[in-house]
Amino acid sequence: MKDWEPKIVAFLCNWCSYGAADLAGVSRFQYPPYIRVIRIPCTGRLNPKFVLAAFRHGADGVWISGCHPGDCHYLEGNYYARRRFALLKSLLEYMGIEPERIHFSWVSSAEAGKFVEVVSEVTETVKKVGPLKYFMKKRPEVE
Amino acid sequence: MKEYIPKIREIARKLLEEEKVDAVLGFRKGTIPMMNEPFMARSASDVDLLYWDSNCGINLANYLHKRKEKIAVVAKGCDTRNIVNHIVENQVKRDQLYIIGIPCRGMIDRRQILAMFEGREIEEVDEDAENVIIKGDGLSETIPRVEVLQENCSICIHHNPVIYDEMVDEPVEEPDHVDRYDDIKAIEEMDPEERYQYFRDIFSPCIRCYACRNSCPLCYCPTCFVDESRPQWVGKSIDITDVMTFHFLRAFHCAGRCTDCGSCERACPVGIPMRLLTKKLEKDIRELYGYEAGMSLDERPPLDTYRPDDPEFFIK
Amino acid sequence: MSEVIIPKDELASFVGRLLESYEVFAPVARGGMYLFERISAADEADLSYKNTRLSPKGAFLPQSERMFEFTVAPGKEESGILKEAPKEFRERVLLGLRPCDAQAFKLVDVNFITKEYTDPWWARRREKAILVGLGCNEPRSTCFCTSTGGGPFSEKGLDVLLYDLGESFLARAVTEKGEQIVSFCSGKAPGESLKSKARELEAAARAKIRKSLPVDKLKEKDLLELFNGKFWEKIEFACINCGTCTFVCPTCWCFDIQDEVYKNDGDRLRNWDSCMFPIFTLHGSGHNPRAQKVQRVRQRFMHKLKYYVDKYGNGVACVGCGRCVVSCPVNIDIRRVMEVMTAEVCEREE
Amino acid sequence: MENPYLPSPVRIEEIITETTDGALKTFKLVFLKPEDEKRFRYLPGQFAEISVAGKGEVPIGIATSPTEEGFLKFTINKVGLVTTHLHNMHPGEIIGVRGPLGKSYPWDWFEGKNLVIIGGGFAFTTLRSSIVYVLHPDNRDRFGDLTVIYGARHPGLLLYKEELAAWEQRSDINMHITVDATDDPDWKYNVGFVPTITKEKAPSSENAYAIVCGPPIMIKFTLPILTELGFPPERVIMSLEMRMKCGIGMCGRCNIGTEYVCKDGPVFTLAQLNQMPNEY
Repeated sequence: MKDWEPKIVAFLCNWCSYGAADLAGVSRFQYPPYIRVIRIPCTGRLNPKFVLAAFRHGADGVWISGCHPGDCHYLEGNYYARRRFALLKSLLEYMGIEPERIHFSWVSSAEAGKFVEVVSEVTETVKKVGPLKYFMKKRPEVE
Repeated sequence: MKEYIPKIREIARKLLEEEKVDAVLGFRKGTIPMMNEPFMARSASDVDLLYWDSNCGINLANYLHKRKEKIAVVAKGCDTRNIVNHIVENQVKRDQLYIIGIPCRGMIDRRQILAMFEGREIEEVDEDAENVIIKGDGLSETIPRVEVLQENCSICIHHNPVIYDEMVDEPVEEPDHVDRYDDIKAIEEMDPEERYQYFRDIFSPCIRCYACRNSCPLCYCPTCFVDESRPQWVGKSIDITDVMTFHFLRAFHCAGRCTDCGSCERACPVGIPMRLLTKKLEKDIRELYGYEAGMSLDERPPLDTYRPDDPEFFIK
Repeated sequence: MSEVIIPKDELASFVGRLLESYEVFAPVARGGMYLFERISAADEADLSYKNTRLSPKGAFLPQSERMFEFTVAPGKEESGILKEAPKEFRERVLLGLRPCDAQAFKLVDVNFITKEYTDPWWARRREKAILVGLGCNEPRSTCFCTSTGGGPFSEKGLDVLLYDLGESFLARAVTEKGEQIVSFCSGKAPGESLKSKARELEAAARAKIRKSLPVDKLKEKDLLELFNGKFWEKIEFACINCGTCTFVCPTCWCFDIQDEVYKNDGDRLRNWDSCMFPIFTLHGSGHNPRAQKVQRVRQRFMHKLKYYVDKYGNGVACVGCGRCVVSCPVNIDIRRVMEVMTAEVCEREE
Repeated sequence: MENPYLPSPVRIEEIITETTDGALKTFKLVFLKPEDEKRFRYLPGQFAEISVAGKGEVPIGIATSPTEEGFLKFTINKVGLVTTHLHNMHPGEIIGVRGPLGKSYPWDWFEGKNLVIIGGGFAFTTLRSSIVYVLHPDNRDRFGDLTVIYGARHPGLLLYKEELAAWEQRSDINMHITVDATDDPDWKYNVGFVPTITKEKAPSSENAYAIVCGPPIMIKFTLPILTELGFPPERVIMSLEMRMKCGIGMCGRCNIGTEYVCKDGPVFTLAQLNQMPNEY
């Protein structure tokens, strides 16, 4: 387990958090290199299937980030998303996914600093809980 | 609840004879004990086949979406809540329907009764207001109906239709204090590992027949996510990850819409209590957004709306 | 063929001896129902059951089965080449299955073992299997095996037939393979009184099956007339198009083939499939020859009760076990469908 | 025990983009094992399952003729998961072929008879196989006149363009190429729907069989014309498509009534189809 590095799938909204990642890069900020970014048009586009698919393919953690409430490029996409996320997180945890594996944040395109902070926090938490145990697709136990 | 039958037939006959509706959706008596078959009476001559008792647990709202004709539907409390869902989700129009409201006293848990008498052949199950009478090969047992109700019915708080055109009888009394979430709270107390193992055990008998999905009035997507191939969200084998992913996503699709009618559990051929997932979502939604599914035609479903000050304690 | 008596208190040791030489499948109580499963200890088998919720077909056609395996690792020579998944096919005893289910295996054989092709997995398991049936003293109210060419003590497809005589079982070998099993019993041959008791049980059981369906008439019916019958709309109305009837059925054999990849390795699996599912016949183009629910319901019943009858001249592909009758969530009853299909006047669609 | 589900490994030798819309590509495949090639004995009209590890299988008509040795060709429309993946593959990669499957056109019935082959769109693959087969010197004398009517929506969608042009030049085949419409001033062949051209060219039904393959709409309008021309349903041969998995009559999905399209078909006479439920 010593050499284990976490795999974290980050779904970032095109208009805010993806911009923040960009700015963090341009600003040459350092942050842990374990996230795989998937750009989505809006957090409202995030279908719960995507999160299940990430775990299915072996992600140890999932992080979803978008614009602050009120700042959505599409006016209210993140408001809708927020309700979905609350339930998604709750049901995932209810079925046995550790709370440390699923993260949400609002990071605007100007908040490169917050972006780095959240990446670091997410990485630390996922590292602490270790490799994904369930909901990863493996060879089925069939005849 | 058999005493409702004459009234149901009377209303149905009148509606069909006066051509107020094209058909009456209800149940006809089943061919085996504790089962009835959803049935569409299309003419006055069909009316005497309409039947009602405590074995009408299949949700008739499931037969309404995308119908064109004018239909009268015999509906208990939960059915009417699903009809409300349908109307809100534009699956059927209110003015297409004539709702014959049933003040419901709960459905009998067929599975429980079969298990109680496992090994002995039940040939007939009758009922009166208080009891269920089970008869069979050398068998005659009377059980108070409250002891053999479906679990969802025993914690039901909306026995009476929330929307109707005509009631077959006076409303029944709704219970005062019901804790709907005992079982959910117990699971919430477990640690993640225990919870996973708990659900793994629950879902491992699943044979992927999709009876839970198909008996659910909420499931009407033209293509279900399980049938999508590019990308494929869930495998088709009985691998436990696939089975649990299916049940997770199925339940999530019902979030904010499920009325806990119990059709899914009733339909499951292997007795999986999948309501443990939908009820958890129901509990969360009640706590977070103060919403109950299918209660009003004027409210948007909770995932189709928002408040600027919705809880966001979990967001960094 | 030889007959022996197995006293019930010696059953466990008999099963124990079987376990030493064979893989043993038997009815097992699982959370309020019985399933036919592989057992590892003698006391798991429970022969007091009525019938299993799912048929024992999984012993030969598992719900999910690995057919082939492969690697998709780039650059490897064997990448992309399928290899048969290694499997051991040991002799297996199916203990205590109902005669209807044994008959079902014979009906399914004609699909998997044909003159052109042989399904290797079905055939290998079938070849190595010994079927020890348990006659039904108490047929259920949903049973109608006597209408479909079987009976509560039918020996069709069995190697051994057990009679439950109360204190003991009478085991009768039906085939050479069955003799082999009977030789595992240390018991003695039955006397005349037990033999006649067995005969009485058999007659009593037959008398208990009240439903008699005119299944033979299906042969003479015109296929297209049935296909175009107007009654399908009434039959299909309640159907919710789940796969329950097909999955619990002992003679439903349809399957799907699916590839799965786990990082660089993959499997080609086959899974039970159902003619009830729209995707079952959906073309890549989007065209679907059985897009409507009524077409799918018709397919299921026509396949069992007419197509199979005409194609193989082997009777109906139904053994009267009643599982679909019991498990259908909306009470679509194949017995009622049989009655409609065999009615004298067949309403046709205009 | 031979495993009828096991695909034989083949190498993609060449990929030819057939149509201007890029949706149809022909894959030239070579068996990795000579014994697999030897075992693969087929006749025009049969199909095979093309297998891509990790994606699945698709049933595709064999476009080559058994007279062309050393390789197989399949022309594949980009439609779903497997075919899209195939379209993104490159020569040198390994896939699988399982077959030959199904029944061929009834070549023994055709002996000494005239043949009228009518095809539309990308359903021309097994017809190409048939034409090459008939035109081969070993076979040409076994059959009478060969008439081919082949159409596509526009010239860019015609398959096997070079071969079509070559056949046009030959005297032992009556070739009628057509397109529904074109704005190409250099277009030398017919313009019009396949049924119209069939009517116009009026191939004789005398001592003849017709093989018809194409989209449903073409079939619908061509069949009455064949009847007019005097082809009895017993001498109209058709090839059907169905969703398939096993290809060997076991998985249960491709039946029309009692017949499995994969094993009892895909080739049926119109007379047979008239006796089958209308469910395809």
